[in-house]
Amino acid sequence: MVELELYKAMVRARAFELVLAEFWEAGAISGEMHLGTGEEAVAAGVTRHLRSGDAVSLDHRPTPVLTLLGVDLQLMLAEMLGREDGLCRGRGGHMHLFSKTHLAASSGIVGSSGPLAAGFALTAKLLRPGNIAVAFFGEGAMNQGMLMESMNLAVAWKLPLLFVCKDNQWAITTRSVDVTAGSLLERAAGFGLPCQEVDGLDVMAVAETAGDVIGQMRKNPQPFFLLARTSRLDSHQMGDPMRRMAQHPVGEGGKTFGNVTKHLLAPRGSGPVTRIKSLMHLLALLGDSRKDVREHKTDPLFLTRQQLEQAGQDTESIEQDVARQMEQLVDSVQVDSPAGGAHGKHDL
Amino acid sequence: MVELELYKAMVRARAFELVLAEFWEAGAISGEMHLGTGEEAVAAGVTRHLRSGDAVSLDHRPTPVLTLLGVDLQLMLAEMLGREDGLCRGRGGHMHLFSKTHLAASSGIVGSSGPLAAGFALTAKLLRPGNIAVAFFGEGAMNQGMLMESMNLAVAWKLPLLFVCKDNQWAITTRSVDVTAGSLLERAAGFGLPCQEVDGLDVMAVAETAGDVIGQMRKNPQPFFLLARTSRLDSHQMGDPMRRMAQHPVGEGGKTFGNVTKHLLAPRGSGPVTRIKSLMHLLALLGDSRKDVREHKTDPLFLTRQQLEQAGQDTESIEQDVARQMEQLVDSVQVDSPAGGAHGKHDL
Amino acid sequence: MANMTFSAAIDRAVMEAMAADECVIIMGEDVHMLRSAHYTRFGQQRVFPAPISESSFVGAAVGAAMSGLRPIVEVMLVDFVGVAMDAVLNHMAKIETFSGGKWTCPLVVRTACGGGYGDGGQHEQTLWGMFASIPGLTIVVPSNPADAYGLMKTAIAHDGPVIFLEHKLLSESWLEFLGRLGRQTVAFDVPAAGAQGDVPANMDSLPFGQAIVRRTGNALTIVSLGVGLHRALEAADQLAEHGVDCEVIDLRCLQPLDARTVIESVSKTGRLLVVDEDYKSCGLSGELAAIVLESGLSPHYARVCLEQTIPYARHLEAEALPNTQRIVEAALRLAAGEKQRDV
Amino acid sequence: MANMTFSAAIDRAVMEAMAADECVIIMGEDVHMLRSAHYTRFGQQRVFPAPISESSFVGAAVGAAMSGLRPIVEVMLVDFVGVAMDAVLNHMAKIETFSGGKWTCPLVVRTACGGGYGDGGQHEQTLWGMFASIPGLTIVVPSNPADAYGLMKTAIAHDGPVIFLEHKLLSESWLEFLGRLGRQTVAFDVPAAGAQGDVPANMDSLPFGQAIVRRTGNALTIVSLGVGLHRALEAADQLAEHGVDCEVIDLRCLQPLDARTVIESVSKTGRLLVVDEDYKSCGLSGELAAIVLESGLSPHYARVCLEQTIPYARHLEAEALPNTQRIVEAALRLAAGEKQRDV
Ligand SMILES: Cc1ncc(C[n+]2csc(CCOP(=O)(O)OP(=O)(O)O)c2C)c(N)n1
Ligand SMILES: Cc1ncc(C[n+]2csc(CCOP(=O)(O)OP(=O)(O)O)c2C)c(N)n1
Ligand SMILES: [Mg+2]
Ligand SMILES: [Mg+2]
Repeated sequence: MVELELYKAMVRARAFELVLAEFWEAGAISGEMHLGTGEEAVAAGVTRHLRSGDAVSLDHRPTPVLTLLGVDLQLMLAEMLGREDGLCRGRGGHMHLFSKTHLAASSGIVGSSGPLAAGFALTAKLLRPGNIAVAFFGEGAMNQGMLMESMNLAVAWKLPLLFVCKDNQWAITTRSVDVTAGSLLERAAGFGLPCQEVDGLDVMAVAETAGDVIGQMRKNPQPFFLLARTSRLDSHQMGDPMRRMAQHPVGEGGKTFGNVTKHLLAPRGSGPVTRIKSLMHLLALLGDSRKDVREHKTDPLFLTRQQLEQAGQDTESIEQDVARQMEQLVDSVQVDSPAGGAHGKHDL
Repeated sequence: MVELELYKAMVRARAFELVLAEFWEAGAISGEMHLGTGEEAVAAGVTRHLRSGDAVSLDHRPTPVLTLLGVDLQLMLAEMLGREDGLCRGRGGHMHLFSKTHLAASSGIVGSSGPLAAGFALTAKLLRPGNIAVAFFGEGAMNQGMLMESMNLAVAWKLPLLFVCKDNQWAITTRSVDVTAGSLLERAAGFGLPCQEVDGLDVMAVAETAGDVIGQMRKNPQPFFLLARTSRLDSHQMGDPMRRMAQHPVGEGGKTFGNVTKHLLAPRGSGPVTRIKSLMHLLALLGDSRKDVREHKTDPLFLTRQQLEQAGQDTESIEQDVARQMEQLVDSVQVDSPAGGAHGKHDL
Repeated sequence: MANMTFSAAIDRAVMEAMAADECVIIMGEDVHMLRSAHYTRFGQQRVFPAPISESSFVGAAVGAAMSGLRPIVEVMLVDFVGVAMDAVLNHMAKIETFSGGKWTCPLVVRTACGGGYGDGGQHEQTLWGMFASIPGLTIVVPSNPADAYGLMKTAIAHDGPVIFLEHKLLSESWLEFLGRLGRQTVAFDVPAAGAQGDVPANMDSLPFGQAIVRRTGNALTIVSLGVGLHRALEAADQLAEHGVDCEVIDLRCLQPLDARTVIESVSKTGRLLVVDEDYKSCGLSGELAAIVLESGLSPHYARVCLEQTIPYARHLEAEALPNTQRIVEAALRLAAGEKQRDV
Repeated sequence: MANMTFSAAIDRAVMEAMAADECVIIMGEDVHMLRSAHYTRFGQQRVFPAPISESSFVGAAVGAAMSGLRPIVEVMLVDFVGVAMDAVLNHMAKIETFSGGKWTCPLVVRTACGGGYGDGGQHEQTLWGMFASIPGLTIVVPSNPADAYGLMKTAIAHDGPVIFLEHKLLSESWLEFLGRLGRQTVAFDVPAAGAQGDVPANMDSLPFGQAIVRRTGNALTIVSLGVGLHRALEAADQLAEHGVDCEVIDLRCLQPLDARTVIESVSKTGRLLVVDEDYKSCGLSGELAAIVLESGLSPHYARVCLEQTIPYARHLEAEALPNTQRIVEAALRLAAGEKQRDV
């Protein structure tokens, strides 16, 4: 029955992301919105093994993990609507969701979840033996010095810190492999970190590995590096040009390339080979960006549902159940004014 | 005859360090003085293969490399005396020696030689193909994020950058191995850096490896990581407590431990086992710190001289020759007032 | 004369400089897309997409500048300079002094700053006061396309390090990328005259350290820059209706700072109101107070600044940032005080 | 009452806090040696020698503080905070606001600052103005052992982030370790009353944000802190001989800043001279100008600050740092101006 529970967790996380997307589209949530769609299996697989006293540090896609840790969805939504009754009284917003009760903190500075979790893990080790800390971050963050430093620190200080690298292969519009040398596993191993790779689209695989690893860490405090392939189903952020391009290849694609083609033939500059190479690179990136969104095989929910259905499990009732909860959540929230409109009252 | 040349280079570098030590002791040079004694073989072995247009970035022990690059010793000495006619008009001082002519820069911020050399290497690649850049740094700097980042950057951008890690095993009073996880070679390799370890006390070994590597880099721009064991013959800095302790174990040792033993028995604190452990750790460090200074086998000059003498070479004339040069250098400089005294005129 | 957006004006200055001098290069995260036009034209030998490693690539820009290139290094948002502060504070700013004036570091740090689109306190800072406190840096904060163009030209040609701050509310491309993102459902209080405008065809570079009087008046001097300048101009219109005739100065540079223009104006009006989107404490607003006092003036003085970590909620954010209403109120209070005490 | 050195006073405050509360820990490079007494007594579970990884261990201190510990994180010299600025600027300072006031970050960044021993421009900065510009931080700069003791006690007990700056010229242990290093051949201009002094036996913590009048006078107010305070007192003695009767205020904290004490004094003397070892531009000296102007005063004003990257040569360094002569000259010029214009 564990599978179904995990699936339910994933459906719930996804549903909340989609609620956010809706409010964001409506203009009721401001600023950048980095959805965690595509990361649900990692979030569910890891959080399932966390317990009270464990701490997590999160990056700019904090919501799936927070949802699955049990942070009140209404509080989170209210926060993103900028309301006084929000999780952080409207002060933090989407990238800065904090729940002291859950020992969970997020940050929009790439790589900063590493040092923060090192501190969490130090406290666990000193004050709450048996507890651990988890740092979630993307593969792009693996190039941020403070994160690398914290890997060294965690090994040197024997901290019960689980590093979870969500490798969706992208950092905004950059293919991470183009700017990341060596392999991530070898890099982590180079710090003396015990490592394991896991299919981050397969929730059972994540849950199993995380369970083993976390179990060991509770007994014998030491860090671990988990590399989980994930996908970025909604591009870097809601409404970013690559997402729009994926949704409307002709319109957005044309717009993006108006600027570029104009300069393809401009006098003074590199030779034609170099220019064509640049153009091909850009075209390839835009083409690639459409893959994740279009292909079901990169969606952890789709994959898990398939597995469960093949095993004769009923996934539909779970989906319906969660859908109802989300409707209630949405209904319970009145948005007086979109984020971009008049800055009027924001009551429940 | 190459060996003798290299030996001469080392003797020259050492002699200049000792001149600095003398002026520093006399109070004519202010602030911290990190001698490069023990690093001469690395400096000589690498610089022998550098040519005009190559650039080097240095850490807080910049002088051996600068000496061997041919930076005018009188200018350097005048700089450290804080004189207007110094290399940097008295503005930089010992940790900030800059020679644009030699494309050589130093810095007192641990790890910063990595990014700087990455920039040097980028220029070499774009404007001066065939030239390279070298970053010198200690093993302690390997834990500084910006240095690690620059290793990734150098591989990702295919920069002709030679990373030279001078592993003297110490960072001030810390045994680097105590705070450094994994192995340095594996860490560098984790960034996809081709690596090699070399005995940094053996100048011929350094020169040979550096020659091979640099030759390749000139043809095919890409970075390389060279790990060279060195020693720290004069402790972290001139006159630091561990150096004094090494020179006068009883007096300084007693002083250092007055404070400690008082608190060994203080009420409230950790249990006796922990306390004893701390004490033993401190004692071990102080003991260790004496080794480098006392044992000839950690001195690259001694080792090289031995090798050459066994091969029937005449090293004595080199030493005498350099000694004479240094005497002249010292004689040509008048110190009107020590650094700590009246801040009067500082003319030649 | 061409009419263009603020961001297009900067991009054009960069484009022209790259065409004129092959030592000018761009480095930074996602620059292949963010500067896709430059990337297409100049290719991978001139435009370097970087890993998320600000401390090393900003540091590398210093080395590149010292050895012969003229890098424009992009740090997406100025808030992220936190991770690269060492390169700014201890390296680029100090090379010239450390080398006894013998070695310079001609680079531009191009970075987006400022709030007003609901992105929260870690992404909307300006931090120009922090940079301006460091000797050895030039700090540029343009408020319209022509200035942005001219000052970027000067910045690239300058033989020292320049921090070039591009306010997101003026920069159509950044605002679109971080705030609107294709939505029609959000609105931002964008100063039209700052976001779009004419750039004279014969315009070349604009010297550093020249403030400009954007509006003349006798009752009160408002000094500002960036988006604050436009808020101040809007406030001045309202204040005119209240019979308060404001002079409004656009600083354009924090370092070097054009003290003379400020002093001349304040010696005329006897009242100084600083409008600064940066933090209030130990920043530009205080520096201007010191400058007028040092010059022997003793104006009535007030400031409208950012006094807290920027809250996420848009209504709180709007109150926290210097807005027209706060400026009008502060100006009215100032104007109500007796005229200048003595000069 | 005990007579002790500045550094011993701080160490004692830390020692007492560690004995009283096992959540108080120390982390930083070489702390096993630098704090060998604490290390021996409390061991490796409380004193954590760190790798040279400031950005991660300062960041870790934030996490540790948020989850229940009370870390004292040591950054050897404040200059090195450059590499850890993100943790300071974007994390420790903002957690409380971001969490809507629900989560605090009780930590102390202990760091040595200041010049006067010939170590050059990358190792002698103070940077307190830079920190004071960031909302959410408390900034402490004691000038003598008793204050250092009392303020460190308060800092450790405080529920937010505190930057505790220990001036090297006052701190015997740092000065010995970085400047003298066993030599008898160098001399430093150490303010005796700051480097050594009595700490009352019954003294506990000293509240933040309370400046103190160190010397009363009617002609001119000098505001300073740290070593500058002692230079100012010395200058005041000389100025008395010139018939200029100075009031000298020791700020002790930059944030919160005791505006009232400053204003009260300046409203009496009509003249304000700021002596600040930090950079002149956009820093404390300007902030004080703004504060007096905001309060409606219009004093004669001058400042003696650091105006450049600190040069290495000791005679140039001595001129660059605020020294007694510069203070006396500035004060005499101020005093020669007419008395306060109006209040
Ligand atoms: C220090 C810093 N630099 C740059 C950014 C801008 N930025 C935000 S998200 C992002 C990409 C992060 O990539 P990754 O870590 O792989 O996470 P993903 O977005 O793919 O989940 C960047 C560059 C930032 N927030 N912080
Ligand atoms: C960023 C930074 N942190 C700390 C220091 C203080 N510091 C100066 S040298 C040093 C040790 C460096 O060790 P290593 O890199 O091994 O070089 P070594 O001194 O052994 O040659 C430290 C910690 C510094 N200068 N810069
Ligand atoms: Mg990614
Ligand atoms: Mg070392």
